Amino acid sequence: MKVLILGNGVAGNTAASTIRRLDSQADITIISEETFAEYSACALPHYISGEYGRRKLFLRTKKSYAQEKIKTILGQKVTAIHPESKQIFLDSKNLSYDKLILATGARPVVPPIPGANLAGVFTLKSPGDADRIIAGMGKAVVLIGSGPIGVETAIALRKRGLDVYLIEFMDRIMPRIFDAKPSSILRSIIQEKGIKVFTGERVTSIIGDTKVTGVITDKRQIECDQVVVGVGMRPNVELAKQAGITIGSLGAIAVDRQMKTNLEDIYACGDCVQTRDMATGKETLSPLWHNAKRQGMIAGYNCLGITKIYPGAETITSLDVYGTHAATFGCIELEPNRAEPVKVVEKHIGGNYYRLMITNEKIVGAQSIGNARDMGAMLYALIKHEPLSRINRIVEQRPIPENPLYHRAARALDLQSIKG
Amino acid sequence: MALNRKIAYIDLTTGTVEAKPIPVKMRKQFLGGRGLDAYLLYNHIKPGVDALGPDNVLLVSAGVLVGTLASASSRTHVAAKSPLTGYFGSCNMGGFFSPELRFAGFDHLVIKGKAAKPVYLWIHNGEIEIRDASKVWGKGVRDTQEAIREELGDHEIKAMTIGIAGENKVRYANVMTEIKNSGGRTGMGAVMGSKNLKAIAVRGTMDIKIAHPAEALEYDKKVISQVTAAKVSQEMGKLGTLFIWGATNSQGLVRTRNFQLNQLDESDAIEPEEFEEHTFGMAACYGCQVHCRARYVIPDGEYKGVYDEGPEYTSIGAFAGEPGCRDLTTVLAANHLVNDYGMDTLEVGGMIAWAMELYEKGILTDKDTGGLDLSFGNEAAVIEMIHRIAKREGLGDILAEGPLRAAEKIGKDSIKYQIHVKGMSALHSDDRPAPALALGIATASRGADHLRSRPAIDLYHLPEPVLRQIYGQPVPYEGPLTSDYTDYEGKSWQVFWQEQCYMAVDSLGICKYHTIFLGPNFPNFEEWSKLLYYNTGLEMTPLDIWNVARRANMLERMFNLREGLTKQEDWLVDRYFDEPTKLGIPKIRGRVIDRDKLHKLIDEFYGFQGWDTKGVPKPETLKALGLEKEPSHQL
Amino acid sequence: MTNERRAETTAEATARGRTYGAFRCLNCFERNTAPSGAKSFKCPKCGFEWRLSWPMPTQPRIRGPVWETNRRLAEEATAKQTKGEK
Amino acid sequence: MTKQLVIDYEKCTGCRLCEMVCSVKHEGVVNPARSRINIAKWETKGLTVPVVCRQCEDAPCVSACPTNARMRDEELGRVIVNYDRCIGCKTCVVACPFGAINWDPLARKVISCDLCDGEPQCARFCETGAIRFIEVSTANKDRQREAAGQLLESMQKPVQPAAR
Repeated sequence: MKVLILGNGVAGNTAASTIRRLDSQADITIISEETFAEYSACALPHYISGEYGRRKLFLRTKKSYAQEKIKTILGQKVTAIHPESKQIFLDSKNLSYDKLILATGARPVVPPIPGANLAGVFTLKSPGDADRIIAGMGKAVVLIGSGPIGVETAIALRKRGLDVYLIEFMDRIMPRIFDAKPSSILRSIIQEKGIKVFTGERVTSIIGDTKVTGVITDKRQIECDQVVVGVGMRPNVELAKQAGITIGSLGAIAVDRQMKTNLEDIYACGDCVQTRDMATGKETLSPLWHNAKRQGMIAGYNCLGITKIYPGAETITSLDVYGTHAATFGCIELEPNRAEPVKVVEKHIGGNYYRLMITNEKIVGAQSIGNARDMGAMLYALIKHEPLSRINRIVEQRPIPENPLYHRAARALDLQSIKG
Repeated sequence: MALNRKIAYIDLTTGTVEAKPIPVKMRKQFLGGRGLDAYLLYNHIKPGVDALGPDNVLLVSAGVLVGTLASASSRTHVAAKSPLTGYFGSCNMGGFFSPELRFAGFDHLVIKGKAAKPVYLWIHNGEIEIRDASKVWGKGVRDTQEAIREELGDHEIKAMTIGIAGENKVRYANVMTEIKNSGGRTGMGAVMGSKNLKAIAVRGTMDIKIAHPAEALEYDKKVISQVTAAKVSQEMGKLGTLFIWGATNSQGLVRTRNFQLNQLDESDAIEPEEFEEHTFGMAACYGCQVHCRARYVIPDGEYKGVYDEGPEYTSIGAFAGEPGCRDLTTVLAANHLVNDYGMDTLEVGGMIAWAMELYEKGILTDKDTGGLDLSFGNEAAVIEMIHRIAKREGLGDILAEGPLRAAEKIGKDSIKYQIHVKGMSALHSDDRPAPALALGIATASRGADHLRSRPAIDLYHLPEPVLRQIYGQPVPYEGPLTSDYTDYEGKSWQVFWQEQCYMAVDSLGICKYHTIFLGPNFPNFEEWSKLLYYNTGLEMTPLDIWNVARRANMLERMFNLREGLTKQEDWLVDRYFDEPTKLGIPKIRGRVIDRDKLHKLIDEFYGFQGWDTKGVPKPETLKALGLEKEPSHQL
Repeated sequence: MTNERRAETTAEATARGRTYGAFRCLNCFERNTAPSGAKSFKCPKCGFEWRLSWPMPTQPRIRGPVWETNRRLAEEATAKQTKGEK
Repeated sequence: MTKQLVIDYEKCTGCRLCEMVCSVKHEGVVNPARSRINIAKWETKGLTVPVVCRQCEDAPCVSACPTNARMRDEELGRVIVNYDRCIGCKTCVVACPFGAINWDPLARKVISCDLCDGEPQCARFCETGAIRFIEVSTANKDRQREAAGQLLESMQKPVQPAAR
């Protein structure tokens, strides 16, 4: 069997490895426009800060592809897919396939601000981006957007000794994953380390002749040598669209629960697809590593005719803010257009902070600062739609169940005092 | 290393805290726990201070092996001048408090002065904070701990606390941690209460570095196996210490009806096996594989459904044997109540049984008891008296003062029926048939005390060669030793040897049930020497450890003498000599202690101690132990 | 290490005398064994009777006396003794 | 056949010796905060529950790891961490439903049970039988399968509303 995988990210590679594990004979080829071997985007901030060497970014080497008998075609662009003839077209040649997996990923969005095309304006996605950011380091840097990538990059550059400005259009940092309280805890940590944070500010233009010299917001002007934009990702779907693959409501490839597209023998996984959120059941774009990895695996299985169902995306974010562990999953309280009311329970345990969001006596989201060890159980309570009263019953049960899933969390979070 | 824990001086009057390292030199002389506490108490308390006044000093400490891999190294020691006896006050408890104290960076706390209003201490990773305790004042032991955990937001906090009894300065109030770990005897809870100190909360995540980790793992495993291989450990791991009650009552070695009889017959309903029916599994102290306390829920009565742990054999003696009761629920409920009020189970039982005999003899009347029928065997009265003592209501207020003060208040002949030594009630065991046990309680530093020097294995009828092996090291002993527990021969040495043995383990922080208390093949000075080396890196021979024990015991004696102790108080009450035992197996019937022979034993005992005929340490003894310059104020 | 003095400590040496499965009569200290699971036991040496329990399947323990028998035997013994003394 | 840690929760006496030996074995110190096994304890109820990595076959921590540092070691049937790759993001800590992955605050790294490379000290020291390291017998396998099945099933339970 001949499998072509477009995309050398985590989804594509996981799909490749999964297929190889199940079928030693399959002919697997990964094709990517990028020339890099598989790398971890999550490690990029550590590379920028200088804590990790460049080699540590890469999860595979040429040798390890060869060991797994996975062929690669790197640095070549796929120009078209012909589903009828089961062929793809590269710059110089065309290849046929039995199964095609689209793992084309996503690319950072650059908002249409005046000056966004100046030299010194970067996004951060690949090791190449990181190299350019490091090479372009001067004295000061402005980060536009305070998502986890923005915050982690800010910390990395601050560790390099730069003046770092973090600008967020919303009223708090990481506004999509943290509510006001935890967000402000994290904000004070990074401010203490000298990162200047401006929230509720809109960048109106980036200035400079050929190279960036500053940023103008609706409230101030900041001089800087470099701007890193981290305001979101856009799925790479052009190729798929061209080939007649259905694009979903959110602008990403639509797939079923086996990661199949609407076309026979074409699968898609990773940041380029839209799936359903396990917590809400709604369609979502969830460009997160663990989701891509699982999707890749599911796609791999189904390619080989082994039915495996994707349960849905989990929105877990976990980041290290100067040694403080911040983690969040599920809904937040301040989510726009919330349909149902949520009850918030806050717990201060030692130096740690927990926040649980509860709707109809069920956990729908959680945030923690500090120790996150008991978050996992809450995550599964969310996935299982387990009412708190049932969790308490399980915990109280004697004999203790074979699988004491909630015990630890119940102990720490004192669930009995939390009622829906 | 494991020795880098500090000593903290806390003055509650001024609110100041000072922390200091403990020099290795002091470690080698006193190790830690009770040993170093003996030194600290002798150095920090001025003679004649009011035990319930601000000048008394409360010491809280961990043994030097606490928190290491050494088996059952969980013991917390608390010392102060005793409000019960006026002499050396001390208690020792298991549980999880002192390991946590060490994880928080401290080994010894020296607490002075008196807080203006109720406070508690919060000790966390090297920091000590004095906090307002008004929210927890008035709460029972377990509610206090839960409230503190809630307030500080950490479930892992271990707190040593006093209950209502400590607040009311019942002179035998306990310090408690968790559900049932009780620092009983001599009223350390009352001292805490007198200082307006409700609790000491600790939590830590600091490393205790093990000197030789790989070897420690191997050796400690070996010692653990040595302990758990013993039959007696296995029995205890199933039935708890209650089996001791079962075994001694079977022979007639217990005091019942306040020492009028020596066996509770037809008591099948309160045999350990009956308790076992109501327990669900055992619980253990920190790092202990013997797990000797039962987890139970009270099956019936007013406290039905309440969870508690234990009871110990002392509670069954106190709430069944001594007051002549045979009810399981009563013992379980009483055990729960004394745990939550924070009182010494043994003293409470002793005082109630005494009051019952006075009631029987007509010395106490219905008028005195407020209409309560204090007849022997009245279970409801036992429970009611526990409440009254803790709350100091009516007769309870008098009994809360402890044996001597209560007898003085009641007057008449009441003192004649008190079973005490130095003002502390005796354990429920009947020591008339066993001179070694009688000598132990007569001479123990904190009063009628079965945990200071009791050669309990004397009751095992061990062959003489085995006794020689045990009692012939680490210092040679060539004198007589006999297997017969009714004999007087050689018992003074056994008591002397055991006194050093228990001081050693109390200083190391190991549980006595992991020593020769329970059986001949339990760890000994030799094992402790190795445990010390592997875990802490301290190189001390068995003889060195013996000398630490000698030194510390000597200081306890010196403390007592300084407080006015005389030879006359190393003695038993008349009933031991004048009223023969009536029940039990033939060997035990008709026994009394012979006054002359006990005198002789005491003289021998003084001789081994290096004391003169008045019980005062000789100058050369002090010199040999390096104590001639005490108090030396090095810590 | 320096304080490794000899191969066997006292406790280890005395442990060699352990007798699993056996128990001593609480009256005469005779070492006895009982059939597995037996509820009671009469000491062949002194005639005292004990009720047994089995904390471990192989290790019995004296749960308590058979009250009447032991009381009678003890009273007889005491009477004999007092007579002898007179 | 691989061996695994089998925990009988009812037998645990809460002595925490397992925590001690674990931290001594791995770090040379006693510090429950740095142990790979932990006891969750309810004092007022007499309930103690040992929590340790279950070495899941399809482990959430492995799929959550963004640098592929967490992986299965099939030889010993365990999940291990490649510290050369680990970036300390602690996503695995959040992902573990059992709360069995710890963060070592001093060494600043994630820690979880590595079965002591084949001789788990916790099981060796636990004489109560609460923690045993035994061959995956048929009976155990069944129990495990059941537990894993429940977990998997609940994860795959269709989310409401069935949108597609």
